[in-house]
Amino acid sequence: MIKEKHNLKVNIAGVELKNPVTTASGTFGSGREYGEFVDLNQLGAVTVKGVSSTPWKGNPAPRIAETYGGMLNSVGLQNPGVEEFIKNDIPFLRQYDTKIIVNVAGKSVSEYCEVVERLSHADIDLIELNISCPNVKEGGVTFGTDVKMAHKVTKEVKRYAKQPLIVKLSPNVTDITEIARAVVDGGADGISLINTLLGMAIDIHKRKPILANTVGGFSGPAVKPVALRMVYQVARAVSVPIIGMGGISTGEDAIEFILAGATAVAVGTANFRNPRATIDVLEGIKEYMVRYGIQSLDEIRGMI
Amino acid sequence: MIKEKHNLKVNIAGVELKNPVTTASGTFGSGREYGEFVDLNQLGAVTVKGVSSTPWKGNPAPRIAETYGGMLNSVGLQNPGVEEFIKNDIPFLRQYDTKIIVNVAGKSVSEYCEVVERLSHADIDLIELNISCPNVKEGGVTFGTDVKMAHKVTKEVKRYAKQPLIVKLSPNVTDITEIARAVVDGGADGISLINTLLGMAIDIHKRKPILANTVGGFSGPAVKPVALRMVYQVARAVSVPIIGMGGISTGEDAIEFILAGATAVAVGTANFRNPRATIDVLEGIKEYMVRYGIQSLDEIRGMI
Amino acid sequence: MKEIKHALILDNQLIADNIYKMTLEADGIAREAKAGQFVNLYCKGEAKLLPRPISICEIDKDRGRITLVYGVVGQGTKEFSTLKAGEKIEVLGPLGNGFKIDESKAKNIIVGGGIGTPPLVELVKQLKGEKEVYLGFRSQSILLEAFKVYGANVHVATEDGSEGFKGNVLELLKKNNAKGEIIYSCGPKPMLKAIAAWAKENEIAMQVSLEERMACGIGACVGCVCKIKEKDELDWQHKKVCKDGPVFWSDEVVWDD
Amino acid sequence: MKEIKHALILDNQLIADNIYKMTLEADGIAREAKAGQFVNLYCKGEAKLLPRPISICEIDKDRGRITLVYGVVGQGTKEFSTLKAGEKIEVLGPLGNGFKIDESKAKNIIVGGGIGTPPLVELVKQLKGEKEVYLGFRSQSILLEAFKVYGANVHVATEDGSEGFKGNVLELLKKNNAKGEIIYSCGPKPMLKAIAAWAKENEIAMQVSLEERMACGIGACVGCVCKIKEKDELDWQHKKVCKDGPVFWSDEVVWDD
Ligand SMILES: Cc1cc2nc3c(=O)[nH]c(=O)nc-3n(C[C@H](O)[C@H](O)[C@H](O)COP(=O)(O)OP(=O)(O)OC[C@H]3O[C@@H](n4cnc5c(N)ncnc54)[C@H](O)[C@@H]3O)c2cc1C
Ligand SMILES: Cc1cc2nc3c(=O)[nH]c(=O)nc-3n(C[C@H](O)[C@H](O)[C@H](O)COP(=O)(O)OP(=O)(O)OC[C@H]3O[C@@H](n4cnc5c(N)ncnc54)[C@H](O)[C@@H]3O)c2cc1C
Ligand SMILES: Cc1cc2nc3c(=O)[nH]c(=O)nc-3n(C[C@H](O)[C@H](O)[C@H](O)COP(=O)(O)O)c2cc1C
Ligand SMILES: Cc1cc2nc3c(=O)[nH]c(=O)nc-3n(C[C@H](O)[C@H](O)[C@H](O)COP(=O)(O)O)c2cc1C
Ligand code: FES
Ligand code: FES
Repeated sequence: MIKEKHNLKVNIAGVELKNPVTTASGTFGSGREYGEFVDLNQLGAVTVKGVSSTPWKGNPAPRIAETYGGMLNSVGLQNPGVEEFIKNDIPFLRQYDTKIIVNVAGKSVSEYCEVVERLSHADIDLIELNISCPNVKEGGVTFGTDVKMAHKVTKEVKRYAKQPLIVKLSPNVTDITEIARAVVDGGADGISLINTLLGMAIDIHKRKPILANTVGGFSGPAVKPVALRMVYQVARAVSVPIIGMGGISTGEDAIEFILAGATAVAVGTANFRNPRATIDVLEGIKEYMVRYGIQSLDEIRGMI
Repeated sequence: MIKEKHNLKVNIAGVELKNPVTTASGTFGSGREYGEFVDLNQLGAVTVKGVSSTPWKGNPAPRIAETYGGMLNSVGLQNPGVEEFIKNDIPFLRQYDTKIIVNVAGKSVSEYCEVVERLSHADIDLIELNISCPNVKEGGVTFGTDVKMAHKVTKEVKRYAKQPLIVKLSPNVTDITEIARAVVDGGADGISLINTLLGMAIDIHKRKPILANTVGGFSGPAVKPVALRMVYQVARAVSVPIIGMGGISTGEDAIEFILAGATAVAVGTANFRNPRATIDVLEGIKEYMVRYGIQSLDEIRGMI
Repeated sequence: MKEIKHALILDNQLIADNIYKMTLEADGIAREAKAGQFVNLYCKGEAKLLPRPISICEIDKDRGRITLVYGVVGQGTKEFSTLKAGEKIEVLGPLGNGFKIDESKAKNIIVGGGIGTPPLVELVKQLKGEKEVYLGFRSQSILLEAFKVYGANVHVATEDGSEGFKGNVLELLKKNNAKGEIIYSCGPKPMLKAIAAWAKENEIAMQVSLEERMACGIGACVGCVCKIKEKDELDWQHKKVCKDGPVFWSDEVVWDD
Repeated sequence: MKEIKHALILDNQLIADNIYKMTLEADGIAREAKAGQFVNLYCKGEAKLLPRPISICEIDKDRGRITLVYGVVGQGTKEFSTLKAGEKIEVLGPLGNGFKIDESKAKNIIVGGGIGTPPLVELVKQLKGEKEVYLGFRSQSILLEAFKVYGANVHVATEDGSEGFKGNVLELLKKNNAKGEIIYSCGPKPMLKAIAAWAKENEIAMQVSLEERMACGIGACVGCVCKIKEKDELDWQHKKVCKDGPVFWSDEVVWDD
């Protein structure tokens, strides 16, 4: 389908991805499960679920609720800790010709630093700092919704990161560009957005929230207009590369994000409906390039 | 269907609505068009489109884009001005046995005051102050996203309002409870939420935004989880009545909002898909009450 | 009370590349409809909330039927194209104001462009007098026979020259030195704008049917506006295409955007 | 590579109030499936993104078929109930681990509650030895004949007494002074919890099939967890119902929530 001359390569802070398609953290495990549905060699990168310094149990069940065109989750960053991750998942992923982006979770600046320090000696390509999970709150506000905190955590973590540092932003803010500038000032080499919106669903028969955690992170096709708007705004506010995500399930969706200014795109919730969503998105991007004779995505990136 | 003993009445700041169903401002005109599809006498209230002191032309077309389970609009508060409204629409609406809620738009504190002053002498029941339209910006920030501005405009306007004053909040904020408290401090007798999220959609073939205004207000079933979460948060933060809206298209949706703490509910985007949506929502609420033997919505309001 | 009708689909056939003709049993709509009005078609797909406005192509009042001709351009029209005779579709109409047929005019020019052609069929059917139909397409023509059946002289232009005159429809009008007392037109905005300028030059009154993205289709949302002059280009109002249009006089329209 | 299959629906019938039985032509799934495993059914409705996990009720390896029995409780199952034989449905499976059938046990107790009953049919079909099936329903029973066909003794309890014993299934187990070497169970959590306590008291090993709200169904999202003991009630891990379960030993499960 794709002719030689169509170049899908993209560059994120010095790391070259063979194509712009990666996975959204937390929706793809560490690639094992969906690796039975898609050839991981075909992905530009695999972004793994959030890892913390020690194992986290996450939130109680129910953790999942479906909403109109979207879903809520309150997983709460359950993970086996960075040591287990390095031991089990990196060797697995390194079998494939794809980049590894590791999403980092923490409850304090020092925990973030600890994990990043540990990862900086591991064989991974990019670090994605998750300062935006709505399901784990310390002091009532997440790092991602406060300009000063966002700046501070980025700056501290940056000292430990040997790989380029991407910071993942929360959409639950009044002005996303303010936060984006703060993390770039703090040393971020790239920005991922959006993490989930904060949402809620109620079981009217049981008369209680569906999620045990009451509120949860809202994702899926429903949120795409907000995600796209924020990518557009941030692309105009800073000059680091952006990994765009939020509701992407087709190649057309991905092209919208690239036109808005994203360098790469991540596929999240769409995997749950279609385990081959990542590949379908990639194929859709290629078709668009062929149809309009686009040689490189640089030609259209951010042209809106 | 509904037995005598089921009482649908709700009270908003001293104004009794025969039932909790109203229309979301801007989606129902002044009731004339949908009045050909539904009997306006059956609605608890009609909330009319935003009115300003002088006629506003609104934004250029295209003003509408469809998104997954939702839509964007950038109407930009086109309206014929408060005088025309008072002359043409109040007499029309007063033919019906329903309350009139007038949504007020403005570009400055003094314009808001001017409109409210004018309305306070008109035959209407409630004033809904729209400090949250994402499509008309003055100085880059809408009144609804800044705590101090939200407080100030409410306080000023309150001096002119002879009818109870409801303030309509924007969901595009980091902390909705902060804004809610600010407007209640300023004298708001009730709160409406949510206005539209800020969103965007791109035409990948023309490679430009679908809306002439680039970004627009995002509404419809897709946004319900955010709306419900905010109603829930605000209901816990303040004690004035809440008119809940955002994606309501069925009686079940409305019950979710009431369980989260809403006193009344407004049906917006759903009208476009189903011109009888308001009545369907009302019937759905009644069915739920009958099924569970609920005499008054007070029994379940805010019980989550 | 007005309501959305569940209309029976009598036929839904591909008539050209990506273009379908659908016939609906819709007695109430057929009874009231005028040439140039449109209907709202609603999607079953839950993600697609907004109605799709589609012009009425032909009205059969006797049998209570209407036909629609639509191009598959996105998700909604794609869904419509999969529907089979015997299934039902939700439809609301007729909506908007149709063409203002001026029976006093003996020589009518009718100009259609691409998928703007369909509503002109019913118009031509109802028009008295001479009917010169000019149609422009990218490559493939549609509905030529329908116009001929109703006694029109049909002239076709295609951009790639695969049929009729190679070029656009305005060039063809000029080449033929077309003459008439009134023009009725529907098509893409740049075409309408160009023809409107030509009509003005030649002092021919012209009606244009406009398109705009809609939400309600009934005048409630103020989504579908176009600029209509009060006095001149600078003194204009936003009017609703769905309710005040879709047909306007070309000299009322502010064309400059 | 694994993939979602478009399975042909051979049958989809109402078998009790709001309960349907669907038979699918699904050769690959039937070949691999074990009793107690489930499949993901996907909705056509665009608003409903997540798969619906439904247990495999019966497996027909010879003819490459599976049957599913599902209750209509929400939007997704409502959609499934409208599908007709001859249509297709997207299905992924078999998923999860089924029951661990212990052939060394001569006396099996099988306990089902409500819409948790279906996966026990295939289990009973495969079990050797004595099979005492205890089923609890609110009012209306399902699948009794299916169990009898496979040689089980079936005991029914209904809450309203409209069929069999009036009361819950635990009361019936106690009343009958049920004896067995192993219990296999599926049903609502409060029932499983109560039966598990009874099993512990009577020192009978017990397997339970759990339910939880799922997103992926394949172990990737960590959405569907339950608490499984490492050592004791306080030292537990969140395990995935979809991947590590849905069947667990009852004494592994932390029941206290
Ligand atoms: C008054 C009127 C009459 C029309 N008559 C016809 C006709 O007879 N035949 C025909 O093929 N087309 C007609 N159109 C255009 C037709 O409405 C669009 O092609 C159609 O809505 C596209 O829907 P979609 O779901 O396939 O596209 P999508 O792009 O998936 O639609 C997304 C949204 O954009 C809107 N939209 C997309 N393109 C247009 C457009 N060109 N005009 C208005 N809204 C659009 C859709 O209605 C929908 O709300 C008419 C439009 C108007 C306003
Ligand atoms: C392993 C497993 C096996 C199951 N086997 C059966 C079976 O054989 N027969 C049967 O009738 N039901 C079974 N269920 C329950 C079945 O999955 C739900 O009834 C169904 O998903 C409801 O979907 P809905 O769209 O009708 O409801 P909605 O309430 O509209 O669904 C909304 C969301 O909630 C989820 N959901 C709702 N109720 C449940 C539930 N009880 N368990 C898990 N998710 C739920 C849905 O999957 C969906 O994601 C099983 C559940 C699990 C986890
Ligand atoms: C089940 C689930 C788990 C998630 N876990 C994480 C996580 O561990 N770290 C993170 O940064 N984002 C996490 N996210 C957010 C996604 O990576 C992504 O930002 C968001 O879902 C929006 O994209 P989507 O709409 O394509 O899913 C999670 C999302 C889901 C649905
Ligand atoms: C076309 C359109 C016009 C609107 N105009 C107004 C307005 O004039 N004033 C206002 O306060 N809100 C306006 N809104 C916001 C709605 O009143 C409502 O808050 C929002 O759409 C969320 O509800 P929904 O999802 O049910 O539509 C408008 C919304 C739409 C879709
Ligand atoms: S589409 Fe709503 S006013 Fe025209
Ligand atoms: S449903 Fe995703 S891990 Fe079980």
